Amino acid sequence: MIKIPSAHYLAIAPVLIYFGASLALLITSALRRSRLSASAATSLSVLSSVAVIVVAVFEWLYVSRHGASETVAHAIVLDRFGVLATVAVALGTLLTSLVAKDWATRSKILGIENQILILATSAGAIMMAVANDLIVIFLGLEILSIGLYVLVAMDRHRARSAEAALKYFLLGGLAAAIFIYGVAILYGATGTTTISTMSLYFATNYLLHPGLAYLGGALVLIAFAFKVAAVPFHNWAPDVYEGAPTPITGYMAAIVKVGAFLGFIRVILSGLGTNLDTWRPILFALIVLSTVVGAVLGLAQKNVKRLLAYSSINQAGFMLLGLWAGTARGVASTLFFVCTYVPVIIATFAIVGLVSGASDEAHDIDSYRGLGRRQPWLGAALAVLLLSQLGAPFTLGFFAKFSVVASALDASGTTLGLVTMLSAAIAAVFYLRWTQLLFADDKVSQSRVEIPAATGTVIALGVATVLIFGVWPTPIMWLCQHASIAFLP
Amino acid sequence: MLALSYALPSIIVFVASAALILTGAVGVITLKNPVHAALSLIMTLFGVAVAFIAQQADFLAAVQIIVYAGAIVVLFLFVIMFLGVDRREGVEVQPLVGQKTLALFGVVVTISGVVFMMARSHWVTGIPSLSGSKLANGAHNVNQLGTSVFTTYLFAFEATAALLIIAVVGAVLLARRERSTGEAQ
Amino acid sequence: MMHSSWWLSALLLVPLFGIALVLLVRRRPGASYVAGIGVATVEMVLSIIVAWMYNPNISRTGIDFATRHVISAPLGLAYDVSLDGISLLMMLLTSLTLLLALIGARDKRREPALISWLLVLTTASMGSFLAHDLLLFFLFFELTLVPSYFLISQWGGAERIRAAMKFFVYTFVGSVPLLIGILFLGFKNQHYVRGALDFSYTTLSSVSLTHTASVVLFCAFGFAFAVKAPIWPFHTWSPITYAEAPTAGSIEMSALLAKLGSYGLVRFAIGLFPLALNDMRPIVLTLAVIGILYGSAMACVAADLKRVIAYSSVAQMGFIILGAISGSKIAMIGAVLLMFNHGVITIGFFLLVGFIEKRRQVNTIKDLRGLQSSAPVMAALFTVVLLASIGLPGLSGFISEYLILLGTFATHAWWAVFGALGVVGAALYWLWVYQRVFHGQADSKNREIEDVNSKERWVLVPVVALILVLGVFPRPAIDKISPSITNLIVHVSQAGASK
Amino acid sequence: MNWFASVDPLYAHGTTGIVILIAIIKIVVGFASIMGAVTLMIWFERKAISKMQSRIGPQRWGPFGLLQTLADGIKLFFKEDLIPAEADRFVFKLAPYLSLVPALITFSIVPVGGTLHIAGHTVQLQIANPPMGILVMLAMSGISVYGVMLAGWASGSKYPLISSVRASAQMISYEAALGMTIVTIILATGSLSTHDIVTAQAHGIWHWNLIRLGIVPFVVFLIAITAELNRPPFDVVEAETELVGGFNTEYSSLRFALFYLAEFMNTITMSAILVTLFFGGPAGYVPPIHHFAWIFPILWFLGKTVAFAFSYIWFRAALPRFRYDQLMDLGWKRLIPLSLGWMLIVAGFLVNRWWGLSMIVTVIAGWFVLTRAYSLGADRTSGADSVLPEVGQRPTPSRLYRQRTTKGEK
Amino acid sequence: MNVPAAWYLVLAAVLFGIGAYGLLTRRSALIMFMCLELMLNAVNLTFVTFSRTLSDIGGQASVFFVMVVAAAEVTVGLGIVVAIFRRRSTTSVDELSEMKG
Repeated sequence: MIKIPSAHYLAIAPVLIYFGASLALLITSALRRSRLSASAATSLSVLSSVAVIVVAVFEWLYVSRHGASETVAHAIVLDRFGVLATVAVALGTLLTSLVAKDWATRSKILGIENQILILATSAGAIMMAVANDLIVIFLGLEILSIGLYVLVAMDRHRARSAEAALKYFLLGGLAAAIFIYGVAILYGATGTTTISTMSLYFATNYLLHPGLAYLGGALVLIAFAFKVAAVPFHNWAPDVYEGAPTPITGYMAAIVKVGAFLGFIRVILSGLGTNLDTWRPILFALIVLSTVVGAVLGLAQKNVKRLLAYSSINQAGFMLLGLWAGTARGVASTLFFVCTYVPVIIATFAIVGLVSGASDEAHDIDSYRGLGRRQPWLGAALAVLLLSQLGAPFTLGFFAKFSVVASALDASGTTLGLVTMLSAAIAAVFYLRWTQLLFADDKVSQSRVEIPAATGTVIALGVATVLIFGVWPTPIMWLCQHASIAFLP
Repeated sequence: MLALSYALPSIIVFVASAALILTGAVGVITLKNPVHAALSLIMTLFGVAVAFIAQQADFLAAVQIIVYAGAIVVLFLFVIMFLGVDRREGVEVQPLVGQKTLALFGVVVTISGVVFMMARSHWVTGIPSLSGSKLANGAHNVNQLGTSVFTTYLFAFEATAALLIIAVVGAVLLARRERSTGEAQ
Repeated sequence: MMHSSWWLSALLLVPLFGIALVLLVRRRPGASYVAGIGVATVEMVLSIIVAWMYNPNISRTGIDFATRHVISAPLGLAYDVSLDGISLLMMLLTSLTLLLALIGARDKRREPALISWLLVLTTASMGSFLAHDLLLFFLFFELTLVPSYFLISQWGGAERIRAAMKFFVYTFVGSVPLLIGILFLGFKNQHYVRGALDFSYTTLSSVSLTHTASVVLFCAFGFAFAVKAPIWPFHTWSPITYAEAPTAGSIEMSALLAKLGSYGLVRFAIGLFPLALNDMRPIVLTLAVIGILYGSAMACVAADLKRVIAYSSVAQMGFIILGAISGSKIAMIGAVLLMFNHGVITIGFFLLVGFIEKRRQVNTIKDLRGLQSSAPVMAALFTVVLLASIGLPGLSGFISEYLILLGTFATHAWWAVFGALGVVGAALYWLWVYQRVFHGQADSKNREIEDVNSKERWVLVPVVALILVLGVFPRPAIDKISPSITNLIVHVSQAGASK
Repeated sequence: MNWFASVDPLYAHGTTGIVILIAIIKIVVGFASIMGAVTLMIWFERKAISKMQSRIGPQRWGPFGLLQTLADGIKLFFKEDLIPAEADRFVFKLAPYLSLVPALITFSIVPVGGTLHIAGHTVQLQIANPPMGILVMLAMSGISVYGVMLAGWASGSKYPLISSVRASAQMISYEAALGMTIVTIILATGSLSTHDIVTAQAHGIWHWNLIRLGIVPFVVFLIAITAELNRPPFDVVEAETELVGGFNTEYSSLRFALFYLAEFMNTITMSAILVTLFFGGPAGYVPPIHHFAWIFPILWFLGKTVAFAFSYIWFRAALPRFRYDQLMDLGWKRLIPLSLGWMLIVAGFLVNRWWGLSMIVTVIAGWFVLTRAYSLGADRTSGADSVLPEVGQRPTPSRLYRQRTTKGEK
Repeated sequence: MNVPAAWYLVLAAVLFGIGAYGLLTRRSALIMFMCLELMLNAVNLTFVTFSRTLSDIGGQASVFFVMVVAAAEVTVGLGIVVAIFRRRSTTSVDELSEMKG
């Protein structure tokens, strides 16, 4: 008789809640004669996100009392790192489901499938972050990706949406294949796919011929670079960002970063942590290229979604800094960066979505000319969000950049610190150009941008986060620090 | 000396599977007609199945044929024929701005790197298995595989259910016809 | 007994509350202007009270009003403000600049927003001057960029967007090595004491550095401050920026923000890396002297008044740096005084140019002529400011430049000699400018120019008063400064000795 | 060679010459007998249908017209070989073999009798007994679709192409139900090997999977396998009235003969598989006759297989062809849920009674949910959400009424 | 004695490379999907080979999951292709209806 492994349900509750909510929506909509209203679906999805956050609080308390633990045959790990990732994902989901509701109304996308897919996709992201097994990470990655492919292709009114999805699909598939090949080779090198066992193996064995392990790690790293659109694996990002429906772009930019970064931090620092020095040159190159190329190519963009794509490439380079450092401080700072990036980028894309109108086509930067004159609050909100991404002082973005650069310096990466900060100076140009356009006085007659309640809430939340935690980053930093201290062996 | 120290049947099987795999793979990337490419793909899949059997993974070999050849490639052909992609212009994308030579260079470098690294580590470090049970021969390995899926990989197994649900919902969503007429009423 | 730090917090918070007030009354025309002036007055009064309360001898370091609250230990973020002799004058200058810029350079285009940005800028620069913690300093230091950027890009001249971008990118790039340097110091300290991350000036100034590290860090810090100041050859952003900025912006930037550079140099670059001084001094002195001469030369050929002021500022900043780096106490006191005095003088200049611009819509020298006859009071006021800038004895410019040259001559004679040429240069270009603008035969437009009205006179009264008072009676100011300077000098020499 | 031995006791004493000889004989005999069976099957079908339709059927050649098939074969062999100009020549030529080979391979796993002892070797009366056993059958039924699909596509002609598309969709649709019923059997047996499956049913009729698993898997399997074979009433692939002749319209001569052969070979093979899976294969009463006892299992097997072959013919004669959408409905909406539910119930009872009962409850609940969803979906098929094109849908009066009332509510 | 694992590993690596090359150079989406399948098959082969050398069933179990993923990916990928075609044809239909008046 097979002995079924025991499951600690608290640890997998977030994943279960999201899948459960997704399935519940799916089944309910199939069993009702009339279509389920978008607000009902949104309420459920907001509710489930809130539930996940509540569960995460309990998880945090549980970990504080009992320490980190592995469950379901070591496939899932319950530690603060994962809990924080869960919260970040839940937050992103919450905000996105609100934005997506208004988007669906505006673009006449009927049905509640977007909510169903968003919920399921989030479950995949959480799975990546709490997984302790490379196969589970792979499956989480696929759930995340497949959900996103469909979401990207959702907009039936724009042919570009499906074409972007195709492109995303092909490169995502390539990344997945590279990742799983890396996993296969790591499995060959260590005899396991469980991360903690792998790290134990590396810690207790001296490898005379470490080539296989290096190779596997390198492939995993490349796949990861694909997923977070680090240069030179970034080519898909601008097209996909441009083609995807705007709220989904925001979701993608936020959630993929959380899932990918936090999942891969676990793989690289926890699983392969003992040979960090091997990966450092690769990471170094990725960071330098991503930050510089992202900033420089962003300068030429006229389309704001492409611009934000390059911006996110640049930001991904920053997020990698903490990974490069590989210290507790580095992990904490990357966590901080990733978590704070979620509300900012989703709110930014929420505004972009509003401005682009019902057709979701007006993404030229000139559409923003004088926006801040006509609608000061909206303009100010966008300005704050952009300044935060720029890294202006007393915004959340400053502390995010500061902490990652600090962690790199702490690990004696002065060159990296210099290069990334200089790239931020270059990137500042396009953020500022956009911000300045908001308040340009050229009289371009344009209609007012309607701000629906849900999206307005999201934007307000994003701005409030930026400003409040921009002065007082202590709580988030505290969480990140506690999540990272116990994380590294 | 290298070759003769191994049993002849296993060498024959290897050569056969390699020939199938490589011929098929080259066919996939060179043939113009998608249907021919799909046929080449089937060839590769059979080759891989042969390689599986040669390595005592006969259950997987069967699953390989059932899933890949029996379902996935059929699906390919279905879509090709359904859309008439082979006769009309196909769906074209240019995901990377790389040219052929660049791609070839990259791939060759990567693969030689892979081979080199593997050779450096003497192909496999030969450590005893850390997790799961020892691989038994023959019929028992199906049982073992099942046990492993329901113990070590239980969570992954459950996750595949979710994955498939998402994939199905997504595919239905994508392939569904436009609702323009229905909603206009 | 040290004074409560709430005074300093109030200085930082008042402008922020002012923003809220301004935005509250933004719908009523003119109300935001009144509110802004009210806030500025409160700020000014507060500054004067703080300056009056400041006791230079309360501690060995001359630091008063100090406090430290750690906000986020892992980030090393702390609220740590204090006041000493050097920052005292800067604090006063900040309040004064705000008040005068508001009153004297009124711009009715989107007034609430303009005033709000000015108030943000005030908090930012006030914060930089009061911060005792390097990270906090950096935050405020960087924050000045944002309001400046918006002031230039929204209210500036025709080339405003390019100018704003140039300004932002230059100074942002400049601050990168500063940040890296600060972090490096912080980690050095943390690894040494194995405690929490701490960027407090007191802590970091006790970090023992190798000679090389010291030099490298000095360069990093110096680069940031040199760009901000601006010091030749990092000044290229400044002429276009000063020229394109609206008058209020020009005033803030040249009178105040430029001082952030020299202040940072005196306070941080010198205070933290005394070991590097011996090596770096000749270089910095040379740059300062080149700056003086270059600024003077360029001012001679500059085509419009704002550029003249910009280049003259480059020259004056050269003087400040010369004095600050020379290592003599007298020169350093002179440099700190000159920071304040140059600020006051520049305010005067820009206000006057602003008046001319308001009347004639241009500030190019060739379009102006013979203003003396139509606007005699303006000419008189201009003369006072101009003479102070040249360094005429009895006016504030003289005493500070004299102290600088005196001190520098004692330690580094040759540089002082060449620096002194700058004084001659200043006389040359200012008098030439004066002659071209105010003398001669006025054409029709220039003839009908209106003289300064009573309100504008009142704005210039404090400027002239300060020029005169500090020119003849600088004692109280020097008394407040010198303990802090002495402490700095002692610190530098101790560090050199312990090496 | 340990591995081989665990698969087949024939190799227990190593692979000697005699062992190889036995293996070759098994293959040759198996191949020959199935070819022979096919000729008989064709004759049998024609004759049986004729009888059912009160006709005479073939009678000229040989006794009862037994050689009719041979005569047809000779005729086809000498016919001109046509390849359409638009055809994809290579694939066109390849397709018939893709149809034929899977049928042959599938037959190799069928145990046609018990075990023999020849020259000290234990010989199983089946060509091969691989450990993944029944999966080979699934795999081959997956492959056999290629013959039809590619034939239709390669013809470069319109109706064959439609036939191809239909074939692929149909195969995929029914394979799921097929797989699920096989899983039920595997669950009950605990092994994939066909030999084990048969052995597990050897102890009397009550142990046959037909009875042991309830009738449902058998019914589902029968329907699904008929659909997989493209046999009537599921022969939409070669629906003469709609598609001229379906995938083999453009085929002639020997290639056509190959398709024809493959179809009947498949029928026989699948009958044999059905017998193996549900009717105990060669199991049955064996009279105690020395030295010839081994022949009785074979006879039992043959008898059962012929019965099923006959039932296929019967279907063909008796049932009208399904409409394409009905075919899809049956596959996706009836068979798959049914086989899945049944599999759950069987699995539950295999654990213990309470699990079984709870599974029954679950399945009933699921059934209600699905019914509800289907009835709603039926309304939606013609509307905005429809997945399938509206081909030949004739709304029933009740549905029309429902549509009208729902519209009225709006 | 069976052939060494290295032979199969190299075979898998080459197969992976061919797949990657095809994915990067071919322009037809469907063939690119097929190249993805090639790559995943190479992964499967690697897993099985390692599973044999390590005498560990984990590798074979992983193949299982890779297959599931491959199936899911293909489903969605083909869905996207179909969606693109649908939209293309609808756009042409729209143009036609506009022409009609």
